[in-house]
Amino acid sequence: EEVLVFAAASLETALELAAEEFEADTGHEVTASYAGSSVLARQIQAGAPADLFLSANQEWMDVLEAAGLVAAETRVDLLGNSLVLIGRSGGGAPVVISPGFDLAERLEGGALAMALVDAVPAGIYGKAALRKFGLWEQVAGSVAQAVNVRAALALVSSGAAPLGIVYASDAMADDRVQVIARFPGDSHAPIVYPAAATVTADDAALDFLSFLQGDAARRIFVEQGFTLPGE
Amino acid sequence: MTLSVRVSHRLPGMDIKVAFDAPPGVTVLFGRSGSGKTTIVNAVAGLLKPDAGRVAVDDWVLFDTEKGHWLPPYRRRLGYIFQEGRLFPHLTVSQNLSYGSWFAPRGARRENRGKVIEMLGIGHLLDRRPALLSGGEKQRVAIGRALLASPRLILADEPLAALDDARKAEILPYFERLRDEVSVPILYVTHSAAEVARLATSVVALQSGQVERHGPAAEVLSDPSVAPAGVRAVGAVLQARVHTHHPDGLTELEAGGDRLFLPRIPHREGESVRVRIAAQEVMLADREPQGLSALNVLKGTVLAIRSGEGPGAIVSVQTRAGMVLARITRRSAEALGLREGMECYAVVKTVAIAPEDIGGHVIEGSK
Amino acid sequence: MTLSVRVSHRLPGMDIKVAFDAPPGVTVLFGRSGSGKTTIVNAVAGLLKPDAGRVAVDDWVLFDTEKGHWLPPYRRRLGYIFQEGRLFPHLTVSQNLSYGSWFAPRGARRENRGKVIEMLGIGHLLDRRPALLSGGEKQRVAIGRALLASPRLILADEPLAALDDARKAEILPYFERLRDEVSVPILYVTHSAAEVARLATSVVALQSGQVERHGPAAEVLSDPSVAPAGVRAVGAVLQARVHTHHPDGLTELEAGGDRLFLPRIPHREGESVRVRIAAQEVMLADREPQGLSALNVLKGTVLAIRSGEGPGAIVSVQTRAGMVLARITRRSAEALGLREGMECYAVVKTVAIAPEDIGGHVIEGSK
Amino acid sequence: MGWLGPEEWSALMLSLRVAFWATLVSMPFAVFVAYALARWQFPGRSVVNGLVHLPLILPPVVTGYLLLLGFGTQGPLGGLLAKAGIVVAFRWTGAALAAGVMAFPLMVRAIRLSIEAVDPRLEQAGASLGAPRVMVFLTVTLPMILPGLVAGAVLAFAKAMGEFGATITFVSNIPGQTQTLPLAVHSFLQVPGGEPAAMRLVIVSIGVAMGALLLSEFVGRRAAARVAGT
Amino acid sequence: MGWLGPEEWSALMLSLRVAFWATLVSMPFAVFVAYALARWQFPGRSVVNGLVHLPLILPPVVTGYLLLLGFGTQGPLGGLLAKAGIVVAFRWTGAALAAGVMAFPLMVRAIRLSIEAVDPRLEQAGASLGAPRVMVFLTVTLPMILPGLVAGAVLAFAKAMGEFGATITFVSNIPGQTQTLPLAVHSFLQVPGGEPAAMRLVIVSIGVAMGALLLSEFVGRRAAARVAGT
Ligand SMILES: Nc1ncnc2c1ncn2[C@@H]1O[C@H](COP(=O)(O)OP(=O)(O)OP(=O)(O)O)[C@@H](O)[C@H]1O
Ligand SMILES: Nc1ncnc2c1ncn2[C@@H]1O[C@H](COP(=O)(O)OP(=O)(O)OP(=O)(O)O)[C@@H](O)[C@H]1O
Ligand SMILES: [Mg+2]
Ligand SMILES: [Mg+2]
Repeated sequence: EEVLVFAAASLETALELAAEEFEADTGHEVTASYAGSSVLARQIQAGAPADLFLSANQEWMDVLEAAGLVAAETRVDLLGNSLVLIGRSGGGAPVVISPGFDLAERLEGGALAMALVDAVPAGIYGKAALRKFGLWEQVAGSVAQAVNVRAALALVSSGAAPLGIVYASDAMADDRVQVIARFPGDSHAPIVYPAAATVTADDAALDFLSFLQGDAARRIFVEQGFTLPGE
Repeated sequence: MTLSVRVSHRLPGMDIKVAFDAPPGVTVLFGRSGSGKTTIVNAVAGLLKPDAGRVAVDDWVLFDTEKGHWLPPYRRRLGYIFQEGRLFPHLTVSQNLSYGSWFAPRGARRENRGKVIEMLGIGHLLDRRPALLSGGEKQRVAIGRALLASPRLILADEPLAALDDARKAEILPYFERLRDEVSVPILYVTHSAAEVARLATSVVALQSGQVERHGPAAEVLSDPSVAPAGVRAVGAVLQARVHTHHPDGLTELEAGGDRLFLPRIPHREGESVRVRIAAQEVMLADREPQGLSALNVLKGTVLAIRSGEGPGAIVSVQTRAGMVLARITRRSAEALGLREGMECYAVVKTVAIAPEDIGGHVIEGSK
Repeated sequence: MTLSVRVSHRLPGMDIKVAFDAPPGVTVLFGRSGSGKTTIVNAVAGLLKPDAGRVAVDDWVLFDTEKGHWLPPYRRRLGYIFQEGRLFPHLTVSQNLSYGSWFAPRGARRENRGKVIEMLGIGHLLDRRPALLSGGEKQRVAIGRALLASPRLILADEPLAALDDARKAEILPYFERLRDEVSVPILYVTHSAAEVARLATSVVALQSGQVERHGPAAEVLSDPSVAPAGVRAVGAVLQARVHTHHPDGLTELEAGGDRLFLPRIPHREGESVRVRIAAQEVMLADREPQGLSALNVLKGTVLAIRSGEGPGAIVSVQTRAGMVLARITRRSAEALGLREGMECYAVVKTVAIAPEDIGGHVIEGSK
Repeated sequence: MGWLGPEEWSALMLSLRVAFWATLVSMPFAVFVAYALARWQFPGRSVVNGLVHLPLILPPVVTGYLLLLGFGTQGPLGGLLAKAGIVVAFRWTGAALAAGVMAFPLMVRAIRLSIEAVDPRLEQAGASLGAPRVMVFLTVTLPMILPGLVAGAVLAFAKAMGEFGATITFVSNIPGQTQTLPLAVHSFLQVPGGEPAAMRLVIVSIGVAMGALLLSEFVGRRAAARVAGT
Repeated sequence: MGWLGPEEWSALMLSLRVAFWATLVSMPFAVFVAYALARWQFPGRSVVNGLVHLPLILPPVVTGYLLLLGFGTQGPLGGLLAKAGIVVAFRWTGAALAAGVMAFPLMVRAIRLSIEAVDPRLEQAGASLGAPRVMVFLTVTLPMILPGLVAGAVLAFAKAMGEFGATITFVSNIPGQTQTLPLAVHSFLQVPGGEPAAMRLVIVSIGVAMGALLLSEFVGRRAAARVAGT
């Protein structure tokens, strides 16, 4: 049977690996459509034939749940992530972020790459974290907001921006960048990827959802730099 | 088939207001550049919607603004030869020629395509596109396109302007045939005196958008005060019969018992022909001329002497062959003491009668 | 200024290969539709790069394929009157007229704009765009545009084809003036016998891309075997002086002691004029004619009798006024017993000399 | 095909199908609209003109979103089409619809420019020879605007091959169903180390589009040469 | 302006500025390229033609990425421009560059179609009257292609007003600097409940673009009417 998953774009690598294993185990076929959470959520609202929805933030899942489009009882917080400050590889020593940290100086007039700070989860978290340390006002004018976190990563890895704030999972995937600092988990709202089956999902989809919560899948997610909720 | 035209139209800089009824045959629109000829033709074709007017061929009304009647151009069954060619650039000559026949009703009379192509001398151009044609070739194709559209009304706007005399002489008989045999009404614009003289059944002389003079060709053409094609167009038409083709290249005609010699014409012996004798080619003498190179001397009596403002006078002479017009100076008229009823001789040079002045058929009002 | 043209060019369907040297003045290209006239003019203008050839005005070489020399069109200082107008549709008439002067060198001779506009009768059209002009109006503007470009070489491709006779008669003198006073070389394409006769210094008769006959106008025009403009163009030119303007509308000329009467011409008394007498308008008599309406009778002796293939013959008669040509039938020539050296009378109708056959000035080879 | 993986291959085929149908189906509408805008005066002309240009002005995401609202399974137009047996939501047909809508203004503009360049006097000549309006259009106008039609088609095809924003918003990014080349490229770019694969697809799209372009140049030139007579 | 917040207002002004300059600056290049493609035969013609169309074919993100590589602070062309005092990375100038590049093929196509429709015999007439090639272009060709130029400009302007993918990839979304209307719209659409705000901006862009369109229609019609003579 076929399972159609609507998943946030940043989950693609990990989800593909997990899906492969699930397909090998069960013989079901998993097809995934990756796009921004907002796009996917709207499509589900418009009647998309998705079985599972993996969102990069809680809000869109809330919207769908409120609309009765996903089965509330299937909703789980599947994954977590952490935020890191990155620079080009070989670019200087790691630091610890603290309220006194001179981020602006570190930018040397360049841009700080982030995902859209008012729209995309990674950007929203990043902005909150910078606020927490009192750094936001320092750099607000030099933040280059990319369309999503991958694009922010690309800005750094291509050298267009000296520094960027991305998920740890993204930083791990690109060896042209290195982690300069980690933002403590309490500097922003918890980063959670909720998952749920839609009301039209069949058993195979539910199987896949449980598979994603199983050990095999968890191993893959951790390898890809995600954290597990509650950890 | 009477063509009745009534058009008034306001153009920036000029008002067109004409009304005329033309008898069957060729109606020549005549007038100086910018006098409104093309505008009137366009109104008849339906390419221009005049402010007011009515155009009809007998009781087939093309439009009548008063009654709100307007036949779209494609239903007027036209053969419009445009002043500027307007060939379809993306079609070959052959396709251009066929274009009208694609839309002609099944039963429509069709011209013989081969003959038209031969007459126009465009057989070797059939596969070319118009962009590769010379100016005159384009014009000939445009003529062919209109003739082959099975038209019920032919509009020809200076169709022969870009052609050499020889070519004109080949094409003119075709228009004559359409006029005489097929009786398609033809509205014809030209500046050429020879064409007017040869083709026109009636002439409409325009001036600044108004009809200046209108009437049967013979009448308008013999009126020196109008002389729309210039005084050179004044002339009379004789009805004659081919008598003998002489071995020295002359053709002898017989007209009312008189003999006329012409450079050889293509008509068969016994066939009847129209001969136009331009008034300015005719001399008058008060006695029979002796030792003169002119072979055609017609005896007659002076019918009328009309003089305009210039130094010339038109003398009509009744001969056995028919009425002949002579344009001479008033001074000569006085010197010869010409007066009505006087006997005189009309002298016409043989070679002064050009081949394009010979038509093959009778037209109304031509005698 | 001698215009020397050598062009060979291969067109699909036809090879053009011409070579001629034309003396100063107007060189008329003559030939049937499709004979290659426009192609040659385009090569001279530089709009067509011929396969091989050389064109020069005296030692100013426009192009020479052998030497690899090619002057781009814009440096040829042309006044090209195109067969199809080619007015700039986005410019007003006035701007069209000025166009050439924007690029003319500072020191260039300029035509008087006002005069040209007046001659062409386009003063009331200056603010219009070409799309709103009639066919003849367009052509007149095109003429004006070329004349006002301060050209060193005028190319005119049937410039008067769409115009009425009256308008033609107004424009022709302008070309004459350019030829005689300003001595701009003019390459002129026309089908009109009258224009050839009036303007041509030399004539190049083309047939299927080849030069059929080439020489001084008087010579080519009096050769019945070529008669490029049709035999009607054959004629002789007399040099005369205006003697008296008579109150009855006639003008009396004096030529070598003989008198000629013409319908009034605009020239002043005492001024010298050229009069072309078409051969076909001339009759011959073996004795002095009596009681004939013709006012012009010139006594002379037969110089030569040439006959072509047709029924006609051209007789040259030496009179006191100059040589006169007469086209009569061979039959008449025999009837009159004409032979070289014989005394005879040339009879010319007064009204047969048309105003457009009178030019104001002397040209070389015209006598 | 060795160089392209099966998914990439299917994305390519899908893109070709989408672009082809998007171009083909929108062409007659584009011709009609272009003709109307070029030659007719009617009330609401400006509105039509504006509507046609809308997909160009709007961010593609918005266009996609509007399409989703209108043509989704819940959308009013989607319902209509579904009744006619055409389901566009989350199907390749929807991708074609999105691509067609996005390419429409380009096509209309090109065709309209060409129509405006046709000398109405030639159309008059056609009418004078007995051709009714439709036939004049088919025998005179249409052949003469062929270069513009080809230009419009190739613009549309290229645009359809490259369309991303409206497509992903409207029909999502479902491999084998709606994942066209640009969407696949996008997906690869989301994956760390996906750049080489993305580049491969980019090269493929460039290749296809260049092929279409060359072909269109050829056809367009021939058509133009026919009219120019050379 | 009460209806729009200060940020939205600044996004609007920025968009106008970006679209205006993108159109204005790319116009001469577009005219040149269009003329070359329409009238000259030269080796590499197809390559140039292909390059021009590239932004249409490539997913905008890819175009943006290529711009980033070429014109970024580290990019070779970016370095060159920087020496000339023009910094495009993360500046509104970069947004204009992206919009200009994306709109370029549309402009070139429109202009090229118009140039191809100009009768070369009129250009010949100009040359015969003594106008050198450049002057023939300026006095004959250019005035005659005015409708096409206007059409191209309005297409480009509309495209520039709507450009999103390449812009955000190249210059990111910096409020007041590079946050054009479409980027703002996009941001609003990302968050639940952002639709009304997004819709407000969409309406503003439509309004602006329609204004430009109407103006261009007017100018284009006048230009065409001049040539048609009515
Ligand atoms: N570009 C071309 N390609 C092929 N044939 C051509 C081309 N241009 C002209 N021709 C042919 O060459 C011949 C000469 O053309 P040209 O225009 O010089 O004739 P023309 O003497 O000016 O005739 P007209 O008096 O009809 O204008 C014609 O038969 C024409 O069909
Ligand atoms: N659309 C128009 N708007 C304004 N004036 C026009 C328009 N069309 C023609 N005219 C003018 O009306 C007059 C008559 O034009 P028309 O074309 O009927 O002349 P014509 O008699 O055919 O002249 P020609 O012998 O030169 O072709 C001209 O002065 C012309 O300038
Ligand atoms: Mg006219
Ligand atoms: Mg010619």
